[in-house]
Amino acid sequence: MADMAVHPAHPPGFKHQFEDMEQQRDADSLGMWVFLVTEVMFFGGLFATYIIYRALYLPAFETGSRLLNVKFGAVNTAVLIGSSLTMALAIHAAQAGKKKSEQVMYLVLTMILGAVFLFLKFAFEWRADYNEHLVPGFHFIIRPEWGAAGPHVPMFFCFYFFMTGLHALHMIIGFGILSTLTVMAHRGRFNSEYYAPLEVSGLYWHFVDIVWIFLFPLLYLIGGRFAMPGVH
Amino acid sequence: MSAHVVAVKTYLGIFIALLVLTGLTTGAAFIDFGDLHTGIPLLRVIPLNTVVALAIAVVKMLLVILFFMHVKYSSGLTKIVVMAGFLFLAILVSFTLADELTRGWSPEAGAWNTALPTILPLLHGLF
Amino acid sequence: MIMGLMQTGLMNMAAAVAAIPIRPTAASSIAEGVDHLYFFLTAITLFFTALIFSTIFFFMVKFRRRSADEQPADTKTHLALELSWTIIPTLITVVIFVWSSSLYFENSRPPEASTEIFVVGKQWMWHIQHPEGPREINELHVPVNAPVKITMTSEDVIHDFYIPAFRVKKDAIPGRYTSLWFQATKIGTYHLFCAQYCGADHAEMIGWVYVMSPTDYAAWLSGGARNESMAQTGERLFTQLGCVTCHVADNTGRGPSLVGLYGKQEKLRNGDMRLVDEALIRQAIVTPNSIILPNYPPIMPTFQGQINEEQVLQLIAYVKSLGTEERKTNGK
Amino acid sequence: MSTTVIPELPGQEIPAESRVNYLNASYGVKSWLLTTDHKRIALLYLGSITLMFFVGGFFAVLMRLHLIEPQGALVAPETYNKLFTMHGVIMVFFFLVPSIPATLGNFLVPMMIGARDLAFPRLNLLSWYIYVIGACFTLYAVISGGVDTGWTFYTPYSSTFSHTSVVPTALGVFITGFSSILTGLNFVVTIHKMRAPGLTWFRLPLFIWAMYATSIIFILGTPVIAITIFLLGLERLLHIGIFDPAIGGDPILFQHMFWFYSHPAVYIMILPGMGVMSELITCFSRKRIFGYTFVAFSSLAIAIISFLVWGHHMFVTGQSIYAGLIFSVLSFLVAIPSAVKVFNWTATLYKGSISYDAPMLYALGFIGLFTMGGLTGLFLASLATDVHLNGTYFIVAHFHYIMVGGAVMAYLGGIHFWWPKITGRMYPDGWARFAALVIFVGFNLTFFPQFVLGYLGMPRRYAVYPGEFQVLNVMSSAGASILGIGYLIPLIYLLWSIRYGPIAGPNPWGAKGLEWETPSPPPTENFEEIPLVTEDAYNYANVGGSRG
Repeated sequence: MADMAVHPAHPPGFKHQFEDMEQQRDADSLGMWVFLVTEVMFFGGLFATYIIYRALYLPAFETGSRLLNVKFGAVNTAVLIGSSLTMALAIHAAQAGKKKSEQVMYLVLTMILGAVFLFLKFAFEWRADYNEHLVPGFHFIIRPEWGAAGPHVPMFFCFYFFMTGLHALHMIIGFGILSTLTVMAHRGRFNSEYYAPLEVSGLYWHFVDIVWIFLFPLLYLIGGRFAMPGVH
Repeated sequence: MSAHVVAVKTYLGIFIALLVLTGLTTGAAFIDFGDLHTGIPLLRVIPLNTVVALAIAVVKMLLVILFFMHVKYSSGLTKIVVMAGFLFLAILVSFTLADELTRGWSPEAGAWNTALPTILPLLHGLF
Repeated sequence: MIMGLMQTGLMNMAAAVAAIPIRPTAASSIAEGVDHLYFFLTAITLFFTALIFSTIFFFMVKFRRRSADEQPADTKTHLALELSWTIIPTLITVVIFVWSSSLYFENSRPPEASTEIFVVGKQWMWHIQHPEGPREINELHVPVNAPVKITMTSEDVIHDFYIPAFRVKKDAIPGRYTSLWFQATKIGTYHLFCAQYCGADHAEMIGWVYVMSPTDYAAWLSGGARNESMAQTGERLFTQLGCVTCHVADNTGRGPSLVGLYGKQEKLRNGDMRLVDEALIRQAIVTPNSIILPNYPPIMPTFQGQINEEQVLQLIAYVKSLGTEERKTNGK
Repeated sequence: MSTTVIPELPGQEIPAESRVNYLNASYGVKSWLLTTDHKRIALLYLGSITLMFFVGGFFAVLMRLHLIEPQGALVAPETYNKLFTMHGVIMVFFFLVPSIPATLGNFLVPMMIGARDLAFPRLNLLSWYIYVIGACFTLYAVISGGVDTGWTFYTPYSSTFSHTSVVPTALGVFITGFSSILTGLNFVVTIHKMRAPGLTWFRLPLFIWAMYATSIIFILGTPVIAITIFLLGLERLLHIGIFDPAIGGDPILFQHMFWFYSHPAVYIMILPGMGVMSELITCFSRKRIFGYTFVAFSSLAIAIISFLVWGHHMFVTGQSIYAGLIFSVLSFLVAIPSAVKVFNWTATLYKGSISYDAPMLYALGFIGLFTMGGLTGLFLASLATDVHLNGTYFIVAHFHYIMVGGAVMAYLGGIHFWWPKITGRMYPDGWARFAALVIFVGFNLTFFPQFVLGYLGMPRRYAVYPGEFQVLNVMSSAGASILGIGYLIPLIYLLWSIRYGPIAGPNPWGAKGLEWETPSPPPTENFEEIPLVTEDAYNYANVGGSRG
């Protein structure tokens, strides 16, 4: 671009509309935070709906909740927290001026942990739900043992699939971002002066983690699990 | 503004704390804490299991936000932006609930039946 | 000739303009009160609009630019002025709020002795049932000078029951009961509108409200093909649907007896206290298992889809008639 | 390409064609469709929203023609229902919401704060593409038979009962929401991080404060409408029962979620207009704004309080009196900052040097109409009168006074004010003043009778109506035809001026503000050198300014 030529002295990654790297980094970081606020409101709208329907149909939501596999939920929580840690370490590696191989390693680890999460989610949990006829719209079967709560259990599963699905979609978008970052890190683009893309993507990845931190108790835990015969 | 570099030790500490909290919250789900009975309308029965689970989730969130996301070391502006998000979410949820949960309450029957008639005549007295 | 045509045209127009009504008929006990508030608000609107318009106009003329290089003096800040035009409007809105809220509070409390009429909105008509039995469509007959409480719901989408002359309006919402009340003060015929957009023939979902003298109303109620009362229809349904096999009056059935239940506070199995009102009875019929009583097994089947909203109202009328026998004899 | 700017000699006008500016810096379709220049993106938006405005306006004209006769003069009721729905959807989501922010805001925010561009130019371009995709879905819905739910999409009618193209329309609205979010995000970051040296918050033009407040609403409100519309679409496609009472859903919840965004959205439409007002009033009275801090903070107050009042749309839905009281008192509260602004603008005129240029006429029209629109809002915040007026033509009149009398007047005023900056050309001032007058008269004739109609009890969205309402409806329709012509006049002379208008200098109005210190049209980089700001906004008393 012609306008880039005006500031030939600036480091790579610098965009012409800014005065200096610091202003650019500040703007990138603030931009991501503002975006995360919109994400809070986006997921928040869904959470608000969930809260209201849970209050309306408590027995159905508790029944549904107890049908989820808490082991997968807990393991996945740990996996996702682990991926947050590796993400933070990847940024740290760039900040502290470590070798690019270390940055790449942590980024790849982050992606692997994210993949484990999605693998457990899709290949085990969702498939089991499908086999047990718990996916609304796909031969959902209301079981007699749910009794009174039965008719509204599908609504719980609607929320379950929306919320975890939307979360998974965010993770998949995260993969796209992480792969780009890995390539950039491999090319040695990041150093202790310039690591804003890493930092900003890290914020996003941690946010996705936080969403799960709330989804886990809301969906898996607060359904009166203690009252279940034959605990998982 | 040169960004604050958090020590790897801190990251590892937070990670372990988060894992412990995950274990705690999972375990707590299998213990019956019972209900808290309050006399307050709208909040007559508070299931303590829900309170515990959400409280732990909030602590975990704070750890992630403050340390992994560096908000502890960030500018006031970032802190305000983060808080604004949660404040407006709280407005959405609380005002919606304020209507949804009081819908059945008519002026001649309802939990606030005793409180409001004492307030309104006072206001009315202004005229 | 053209001039003549224009003249008649203008005169017609003037006549038409003069014939424009500016105030709807006020035919209920609350209409005057609402109108007074409306006039007050109109006065405030006119006052401030006139104030702003005339001030601007005055400034525009007085301080118009006289030469291209005119240089007015710098603006001075004026804290007292700022505070006064923040505080004075605030006080005015407080006055309006208190006035309108107390009016609303009074208007939303139906008198004890109200006659109840039940309304079901359905694309695109109003089904109206009187407890005494008569049913009508898009017509509502009510006595003058007697409080009437309308309880309504909808069979499909959200409708809105609106009688402009009475200054009352309320949404009819599927799955919920809402209510409004009025006391007509003038014998006459008034518009009944649907004020919430409800589909293709929304604009045709209109009807008439006939306010009649008590004697005419009594004659209307008893006239024509004499129907059974809502409670009687409800009782018939109660037997037809088999409710009677479990809900036995002497409490020996598999379900609770419904005698004397209406208006009582019932404790549910989860400890909640619930008032047995129209909404709760409807809930019990439509989603029975959402309200389980401590001493009864949750075996009642749902009747959702088997009976329509009007029939639900008839069943409710029957249950009410079981519970309020003594009050009814006292009251009427 | 060279970015050298030919130095301007004092007192000598250089023809726009001979100087490199953002319009002639590069040519060809690609140079526009792939541009990241905020000024060009503003023009892309200007073109798209003007198209949408006339599409929406066309539906409005058809509606008013139809209502000349009580039994309906033109179309079947089903078609009428589609007309008002498509008018509402297009005007609200595709014209009013992006109107000032995406055109004037995009053009002016970087220039007013002395920046070369917005913080994220590529996101800015993306936001325009998202808008266009959303608009395409909605226009597809229009062509494929239309949609008849009303712009409010109330459930369960929209989710279960309507047989029209609800999903494409909803998808269009959903997608367009993200363009608003990106615009808001860009503005917030730009205003926070990219102000020129010396340009402190309290030296900012009030237009920037208004844009900032608007962006807050974009960011906090739009995601909620997005998820709501998303759920509506899912409900419609899969019948999962979230909003359908027949399967246990709660139709009222949709209204909560909808108005959580859509009430603040009203302020998305009017706040930018208020910002434009502060610029016009000061310039054409050559005065510093009266009570800068009050006007600035009232924008923020409006943005925040606007999120607390949505329940006043639901007073007659069976809301308890307790919730009603809370929403009512907060609704009154939001009226105060608006009143403060009107008083301050009026006071700014005092002892000024007032000229009657066309933008000023629009501005004065705005103040008058907005005052009426705002005050009639009190009728609807007040519980007892709202019961009678809710759902009638009174509502229609009220929000058109705000959105058309307010937002569109301000938009036109702003377009006329900055037109010479945007194009480098002047339009014929006489025609512009004439158009302002026609619009003012036409507007009042259209919408004033509707206040009366509403009080008389005529419900809105009626394809046919009782005969006694005819005279007022005919008056309103007559006004609408005048209004329609009024909107066509500026379209014609503004387009004419692009080619034939006299060359405008860098600052034809003698206005203050950084945007007037660069040539018209501005160069791609806006400023040859980032300016250093040493004075407050609207320092008209300082003859000549501190910087020549």
